[in-house]
Amino acid sequence: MIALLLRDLRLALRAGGGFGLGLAFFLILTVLVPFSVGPQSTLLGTIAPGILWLGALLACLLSLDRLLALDFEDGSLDVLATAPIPLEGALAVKGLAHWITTGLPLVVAAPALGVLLNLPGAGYGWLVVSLLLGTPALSMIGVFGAALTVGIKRGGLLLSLLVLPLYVPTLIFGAEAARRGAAGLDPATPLLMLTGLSLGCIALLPFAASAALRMNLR
Amino acid sequence: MMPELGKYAFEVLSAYGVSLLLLAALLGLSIARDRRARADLRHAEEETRRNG
Amino acid sequence: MSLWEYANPVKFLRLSERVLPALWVFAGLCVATGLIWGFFATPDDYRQGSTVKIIFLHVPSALMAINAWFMMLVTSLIWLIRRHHVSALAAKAAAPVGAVMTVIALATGALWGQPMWGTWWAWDPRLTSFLILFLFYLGYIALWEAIEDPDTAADLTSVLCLVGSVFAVLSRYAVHFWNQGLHQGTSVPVATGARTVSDVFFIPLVICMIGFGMLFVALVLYRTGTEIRLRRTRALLARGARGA
Amino acid sequence: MTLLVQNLTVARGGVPVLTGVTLRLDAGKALILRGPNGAGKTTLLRTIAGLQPPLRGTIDGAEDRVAYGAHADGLKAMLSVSENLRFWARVYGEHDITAALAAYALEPLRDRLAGTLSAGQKRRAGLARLMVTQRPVWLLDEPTVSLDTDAVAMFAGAVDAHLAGGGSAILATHIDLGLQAETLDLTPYRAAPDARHGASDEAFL
Repeated sequence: MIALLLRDLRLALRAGGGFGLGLAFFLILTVLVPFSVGPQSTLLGTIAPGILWLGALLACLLSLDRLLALDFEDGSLDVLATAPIPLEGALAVKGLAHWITTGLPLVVAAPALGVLLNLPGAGYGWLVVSLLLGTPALSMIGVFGAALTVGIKRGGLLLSLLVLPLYVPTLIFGAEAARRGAAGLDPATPLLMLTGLSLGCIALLPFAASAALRMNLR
Repeated sequence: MMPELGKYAFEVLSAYGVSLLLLAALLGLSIARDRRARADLRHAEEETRRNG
Repeated sequence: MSLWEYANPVKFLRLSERVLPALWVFAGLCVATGLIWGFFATPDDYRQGSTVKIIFLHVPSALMAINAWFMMLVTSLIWLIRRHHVSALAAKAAAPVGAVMTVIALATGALWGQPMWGTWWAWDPRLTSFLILFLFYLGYIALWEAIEDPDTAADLTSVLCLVGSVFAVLSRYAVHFWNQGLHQGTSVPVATGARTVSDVFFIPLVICMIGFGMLFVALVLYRTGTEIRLRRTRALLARGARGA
Repeated sequence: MTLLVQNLTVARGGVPVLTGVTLRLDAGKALILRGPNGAGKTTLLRTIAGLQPPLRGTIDGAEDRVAYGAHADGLKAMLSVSENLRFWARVYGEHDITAALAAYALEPLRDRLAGTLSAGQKRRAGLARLMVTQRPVWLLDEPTVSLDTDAVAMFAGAVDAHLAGGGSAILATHIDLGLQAETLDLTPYRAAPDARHGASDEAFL
């Protein structure tokens, strides 16, 4: 399974691998926000944690439909399903690869974009922590959504419709943790809920995703 | 006969109106869909009987 | 004759044909009496004025919205475990009904809250949970429509329903955590049994709830019949094409 | 170890396609599936590969011994030939790809991106992938599609080498590959139009 991880990482870094895609989208979205709500820094500062979390979430969503669809088209999924490695493990690794290629860069870029939105000083640390803890859940839920819609033509839109409601708990706890951090309050409870959510997703969703994938390959 | 609804008459009436409208629409669509399904089924059954 | 007897679509059709007329009449009567009684014969609430009459629509529809999803969860499990087509098609038939019930609950909830909140929508946690539930319904229905092969569609939507249910419950608590809430206490807390609604409202409310329940069952039976007919047409045509 | 398929019934889209298929494949032997398009060749291969459950019948000797090769070769366009092969080798527990590269004369193409290969070269890389999996039973679905004559000859030679090495193969193809292999015409096993056999549509008929 490590081989699968290394292959996916190498693929993502190659041209056309879509490595910078999520990052670029996140930057553009953050730049557009002041144009839409106006440049008052006080207003921007209050909504900054929420906007940054929403941007990270949508950036994750953007790169999901490529996750399995490419392997489906070139036959790799069929061979992977008959390979000796467990499909659940393969999909967990897919989620990990998506997290490393999309989730982590977002976490790294978030503080820089926080400056654009006049994020209060205290908020930077908690923003990074909440994103670090929340993005694994986003990736794992994304793998489940991708497994559901892998066989469907133009499944990208349907994937978003299915995955966004599933993102709601992660967004609420993540943004709340970032907002409390920015306001100087104690973000312990939302962070704990977020961590629990992420761990639950990592532990259980690969099984649901591989069940869905087997149904799609049938 | 009409009960005195006071200043919230609009809210109450529109609540009942919207709800009954939605239920009627759901019912109507379901019936139309069922009628079409029955017609298709009859057609398909005749066809299989003819060249079955 | 075990319950699984009715897993055979043709037998199910025959049974539902017999039961449906009575069910429609009974549901119609219940809903009509409940709503008319509640609308005309109940006094105004000293605080909320006449808006309290909306309770007769809001509470039953909210109840049905949640029960519909729970019913879909159970039928999805039955499909995954015992592969009974009727239960998968019943889930597919129930989804739009559940979605409409959720919209009614949302609309009546917003209208009912308007005088107190002063706005049409106040992101009240309970109402927001119904908004999220509505999104789940949309995703479920969209997934059914997106897949041609009926069996794969039934499988995938069942998995989505299972996973969706877990996230729906999570969302409900997340939403309560996110906003403390302006909703009044549950009118008929089933668990505690205590009634915060005085008697004069309670009787018509219960009638309405029974009425909405019967209406839901009737609608689902009726729509499942339609789904079975569509599947039968598809099977006949597929076999016809193969035979030719 | 032979591959034994007894009284197999397979369905596609809930409709039974083949019923009562019985075949036996000994080591070193090949079997060519014949039949018109849509006869169920692909469905049969996918069922033997374990990608879909059969409606009825048993498959013995296929567990962890089959390698499935469909039209698409499972090669990533943005990875080089050696990277592709090394990946599949590691997935199947093997590590050495030099033998496979040599067997299909892929040494010169070693570092070329798979996307830039011609159809014939891509098929050779696909075959190398099959070899790397060290799986004795090859299931090949229309392997010679989009190949020119000498590529087909090369393909036949490769399959012969695999058989000589004690492997076996089932091929679904229309082209005569000149392999000395039995052929199995699937038309007699075609499911009758009203055949049921527990296919999911049966409940509605």
